[in-house]
Amino acid sequence: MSKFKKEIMAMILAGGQGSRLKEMTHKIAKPAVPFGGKYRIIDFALSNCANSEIDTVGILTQYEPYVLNSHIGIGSPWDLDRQHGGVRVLPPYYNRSGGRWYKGTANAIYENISFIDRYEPEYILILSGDHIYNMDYAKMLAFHKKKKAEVTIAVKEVTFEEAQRFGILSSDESDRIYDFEEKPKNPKSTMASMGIYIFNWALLREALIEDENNPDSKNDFGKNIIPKLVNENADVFSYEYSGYWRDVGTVESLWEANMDLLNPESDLDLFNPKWKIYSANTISPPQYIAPQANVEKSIVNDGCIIKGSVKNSIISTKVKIGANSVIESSVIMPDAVIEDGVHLYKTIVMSGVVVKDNTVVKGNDKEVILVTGE
Amino acid sequence: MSKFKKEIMAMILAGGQGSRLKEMTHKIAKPAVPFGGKYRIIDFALSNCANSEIDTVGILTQYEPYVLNSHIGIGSPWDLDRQHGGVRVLPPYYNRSGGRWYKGTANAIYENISFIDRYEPEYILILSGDHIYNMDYAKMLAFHKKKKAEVTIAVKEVTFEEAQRFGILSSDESDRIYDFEEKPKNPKSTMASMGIYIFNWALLREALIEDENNPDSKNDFGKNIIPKLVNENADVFSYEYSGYWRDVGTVESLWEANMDLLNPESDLDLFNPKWKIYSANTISPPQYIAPQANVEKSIVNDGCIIKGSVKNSIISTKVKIGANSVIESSVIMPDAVIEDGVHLYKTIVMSGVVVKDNTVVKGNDKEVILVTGE
Amino acid sequence: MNELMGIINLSASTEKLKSLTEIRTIGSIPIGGRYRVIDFILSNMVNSGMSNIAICTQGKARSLYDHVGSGKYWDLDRKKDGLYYFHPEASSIDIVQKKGDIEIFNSMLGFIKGSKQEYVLLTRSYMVCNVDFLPMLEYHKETGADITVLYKRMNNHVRRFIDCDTVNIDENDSIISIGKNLGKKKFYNVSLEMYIMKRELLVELIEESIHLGDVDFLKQAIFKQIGELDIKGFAFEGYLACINSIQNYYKANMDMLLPEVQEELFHSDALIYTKIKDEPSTFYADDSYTSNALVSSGCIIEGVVENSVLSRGVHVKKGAIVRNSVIMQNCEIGETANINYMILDKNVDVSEKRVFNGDVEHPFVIAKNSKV
Amino acid sequence: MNELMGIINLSASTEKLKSLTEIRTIGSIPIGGRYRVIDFILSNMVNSGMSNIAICTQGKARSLYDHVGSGKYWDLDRKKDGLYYFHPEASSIDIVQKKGDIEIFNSMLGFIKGSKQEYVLLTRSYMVCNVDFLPMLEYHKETGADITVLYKRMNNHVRRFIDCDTVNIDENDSIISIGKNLGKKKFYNVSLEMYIMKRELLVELIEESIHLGDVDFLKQAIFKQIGELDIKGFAFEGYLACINSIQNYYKANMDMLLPEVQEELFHSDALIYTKIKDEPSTFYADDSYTSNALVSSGCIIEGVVENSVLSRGVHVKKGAIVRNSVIMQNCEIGETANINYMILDKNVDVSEKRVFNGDVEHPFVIAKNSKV
Repeated sequence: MSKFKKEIMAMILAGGQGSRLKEMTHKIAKPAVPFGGKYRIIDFALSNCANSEIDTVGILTQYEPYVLNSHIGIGSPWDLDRQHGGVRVLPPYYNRSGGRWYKGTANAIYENISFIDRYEPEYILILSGDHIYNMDYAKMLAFHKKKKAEVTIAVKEVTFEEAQRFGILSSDESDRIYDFEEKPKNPKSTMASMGIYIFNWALLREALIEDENNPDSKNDFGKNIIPKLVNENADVFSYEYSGYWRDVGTVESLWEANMDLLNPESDLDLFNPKWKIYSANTISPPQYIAPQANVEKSIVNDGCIIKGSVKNSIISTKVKIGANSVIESSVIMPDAVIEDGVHLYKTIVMSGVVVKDNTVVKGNDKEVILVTGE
Repeated sequence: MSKFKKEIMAMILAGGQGSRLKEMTHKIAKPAVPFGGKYRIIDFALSNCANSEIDTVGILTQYEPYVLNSHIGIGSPWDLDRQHGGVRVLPPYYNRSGGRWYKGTANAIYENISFIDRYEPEYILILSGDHIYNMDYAKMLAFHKKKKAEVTIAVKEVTFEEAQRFGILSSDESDRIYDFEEKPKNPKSTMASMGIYIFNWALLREALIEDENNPDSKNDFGKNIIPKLVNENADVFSYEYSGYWRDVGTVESLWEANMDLLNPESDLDLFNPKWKIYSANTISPPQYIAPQANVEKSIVNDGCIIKGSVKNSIISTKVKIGANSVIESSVIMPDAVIEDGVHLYKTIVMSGVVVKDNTVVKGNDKEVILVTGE
Repeated sequence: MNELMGIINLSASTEKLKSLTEIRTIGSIPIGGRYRVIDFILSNMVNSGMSNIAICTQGKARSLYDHVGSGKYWDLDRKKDGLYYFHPEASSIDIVQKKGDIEIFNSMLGFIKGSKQEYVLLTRSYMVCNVDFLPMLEYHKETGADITVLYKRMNNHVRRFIDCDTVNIDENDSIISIGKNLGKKKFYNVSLEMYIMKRELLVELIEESIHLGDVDFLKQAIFKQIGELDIKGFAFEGYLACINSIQNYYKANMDMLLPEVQEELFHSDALIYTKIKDEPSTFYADDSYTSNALVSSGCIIEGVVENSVLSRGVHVKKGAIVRNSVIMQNCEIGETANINYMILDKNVDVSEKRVFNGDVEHPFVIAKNSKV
Repeated sequence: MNELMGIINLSASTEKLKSLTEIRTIGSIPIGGRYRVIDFILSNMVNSGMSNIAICTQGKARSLYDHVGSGKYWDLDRKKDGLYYFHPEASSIDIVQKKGDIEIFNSMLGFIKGSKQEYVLLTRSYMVCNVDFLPMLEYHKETGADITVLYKRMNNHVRRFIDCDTVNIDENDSIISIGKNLGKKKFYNVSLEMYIMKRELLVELIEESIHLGDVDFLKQAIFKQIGELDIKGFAFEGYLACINSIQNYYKANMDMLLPEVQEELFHSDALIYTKIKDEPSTFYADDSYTSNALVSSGCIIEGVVENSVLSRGVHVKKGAIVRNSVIMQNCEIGETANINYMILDKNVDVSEKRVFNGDVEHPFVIAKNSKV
């Protein structure tokens, strides 16, 4: 067996800005947004790959890739610093016909066909870099093989209201998909595509080339590639996933997903030693809880110094919380400094922000307040 | 001392196509062109950094970066797979104001100011990724400090004819530069800039921002930044370098530089154990010289199987040379296969090309023939 | 600063640390929550720009290899220079204690001679501090001394550095004699057992000792040179602990609860590196109470934790109380158990309702993997 | 294929290899120019998709650690699984030869039990071949055997595998008995000493052996099971050499000059990995002559090289003649020296005009670092 040939490899789409996350994505791409105290969003897709024993991963970047690049580095946190395969960041580039930005999700893969071909994969796993979930892709691949599918789409049951935001598909009792609609006004079902696809590479390769030659195409998986394959009666199957999965597209949903970590009923379990979520580790000492501090129902990380009161909150790496400050139902991102006498309720404090003495910021039932320090 | 602060870091300009190298750079950038049997051109700049104990290097790519990216990988060949610093490839990217290709050499650095700032360097070394030379940048830095210079430019004596192709500068007896002309018709001196600069970062940072705001600028070091600083009477010094240095811009000069490796009189010494040139190593067995082979005055590499006659030639990694073939004064790039009864004289055979049985290709005094396999 | 190479000598008497060193070397004792003792000296060297470092191990070195490995967490996993191990080929504590460490140094001679740095820093592993060796090297060069010894002036803590070497220094900072701290003097200069000298001098000292066969320990060879060579002292002003007894080990952990010690050791620019473990965050449950505690990642706190240092993955169950204790990795404190002035080695499982009480001067150690 | 973990057992009698193993284990003997003996079995495992591999070393293991290191050149430098070393804490060849290797396996029990793979492949280090373990594992699963042993049918080369284990197999591929090749039979089945079994069975075999104390070597524990357990043979068809004597070592090197052996070992998709050294290219001077030679990088050939294997950095000076020889790293053959049927260990310096002649059946060895 050649070391260069890989049965399956993954391509992670990480080029989007995520503009509904407001100031959070001015300087970083959405997949690089901090989550859960010590992670960045893309850690979930990467750790899922590592835990599913997929050791060859391409990451397609375009928008403000610097933080993402530094975070991924040589891939060691995910055991992806390999001699063969491993993780490779794939930005847009110039060739003899000029500069080629990625026009859409499908085009991003199209532009990297030669990268993929080098590994001669049987299957290719297309992922999005901005979802929070723990999923064993090896099981999905086993399903794909068992069904002798050409394409397998991971799906999740959503509510009827939510369905309008997703690609919605209908499948028969054998899980074969006969209908696919991107963001339908009147959804025919509530099975939403999670944006996770396994393709037979030979089939996708052909479809990408055809799509690229179609000047009317938006070069997008959800809008073009998948509907076309379904219409052409390719063997497209749905793989139902019932675990935790969240697309944290807005400030509110990012806050909610963080709060899920404090909810023992939630399916999002980061304490499972068999399915660790890996991240680039900072070099920091243990957290110090001072004599006058009070910490309850909260998550706290390395390098923190807590002198105030923390309740129902996520305190990220290297956060300082001053005396007489009260932090409730908030997410404090890495390196933020909360000075003395501050009161925060239902907020997200962005990375590195200094919240001055005696500041009071309170969100409410409808709104989470993003503290940007400006 | 903070691990993040670096006294000096290097930025290697590796975005150029190098179109005078013809078919050789259709699919790869010039710095990725193979050289000397087991290297690529950029190995020289990278190894010089490693040997000069510069451990933080940015590589600016734009044109066909894929092969270059794979070659550099995580930087392990150059001991640059570091937790702090190390090597980082810096492609153009999108930000909120849109996609930003690099407009010129100075603009490429400008776009990465925030990358550089992270290391708080005192000095910044600007290098070109397409020169063949062994140079100790630590000595140049010592000169820069001793002269209390703001900018130091490495220079080399060239002939009057060559001078028209270079940036030519004039300096006084204290090595202070008072005049700089890019590619002058009537050179005032024969001291050519090697395109190797050390800047005080604070000064360069300001100059780059100013240059970016000038709509008439070509955003180029040689055309804009350096002349402006000289005119403004900045402390710009010339550092004379007398060792081997070659800009292999054409097929002929690439061939000549390869031939220099066979010339014991040449200053280009790759056998110096104290100044090794590192490269990404292929996994290949020792070379096999078959009973009927004859190899003289030549360089041969790992993974080769030589059954024919080789004289005055550079045989790169994993090349096969068939029986009764005669290779003279030629450069055979990696993975090429020369079948039986072939006769080559003064040629460069490109990577992976198969030269069929009994082919005869001969260059002459004036011309080196590039064998592309097409 | 590539003028200085480092040699960390781990051979040491572990008599007074026995309950912690039966399964490991001093260098690999867990300390300060997420660290091992050797992390301090290793990080100090790396932060001072040193990149060529040898570790001489002895005895049960397996846990040390597991922890330090190829040195990649200290950026020492390199092609040129990097981290090197030396271990006596036929190893057993008896042999080393009888024959001293000169034999190990002898086996390193080729390595020392082949290194390219002009100076060598010779240290032990058990000193916990955050020190920059650059000023010491500068001082060594300026004074032209043959050997420079790092020391700290003590004018209190009479009993803190018992059994450590002490140096007696004249008004020119020259060392007149080297003794041992028996805990009877209030003012003394404790030696950090960190020596800078020319690499060539070290080679000479080793070769001469082997040739004459008159000393068993390299330290003795150095002491013998007092009067012959110019040996200077260089004062260290920062926080210092020596892990040479259970009491001192316990005190060093408790010191790390002091904000000023934390600031100096952990929050300066010179970071202390350690092996990365990918633990999740620490979770504090509703109704838990934590006060004055250094807590590592991956812990679950459902009970009460006060004045204690917790390593990674410790689980303090509901109603359990942990006070004035050092709890190592993956310990579990059962419901309503009560722990006070204790040191729990790794993977100790304290059953519910159990009560264990040590004393501030005599903290008890519960051995690794015990279920009590 | 993460169903199979690997254990490479390096303890072996080195009596007949003495001049090469005084300073190293069999696994770290240089072979085939740029390789060490252990590269073959390690690469075979990695190429078969195995990622959890233990090496039990014994005796002078330093050169082996230097060569294999963290395993990064085999992509085994990982967080999950990867490469593990086990070394008897008080090591000396005598102890191991007296007490066998069961003790080492006993010290690995925790590791073996904690591994997640269902099957284990147990091997030695001295078999040189390019083998894919996947078909063997498939066969093992299909037949439902308790233990599967890899063997090769020999119908010639009577004396080639002397002292190796032989297996006697019935028509169902079941192993009836295991013996030793004394070099008297023309047809025999040589055992590659590579065993696949369930991980649990290995644990049982070790625990029972320790409990009963009746065998010293794990191999004996396996042999004892013949008749009790279902032990199958699986035939290997490829090239095989066993490095268990100087003669066999020499012959294996000479075999690598055969194009068909090269093709199988080095030019298939399953590459043999080794430590990377960053040598420059090899330079052949004007008037040099090389014929039928395997030459590593970094050599300078100014003289004549025929029917020989050269490691990295060898310098054959003007007028020197090297024939039918194995020359290890950084040797220098002086002007007009003449070498025939010789094995030169690393860094040997042959002065000008010297003549050394071995014999095809008795190649001479010149020891490492000699100047002759």
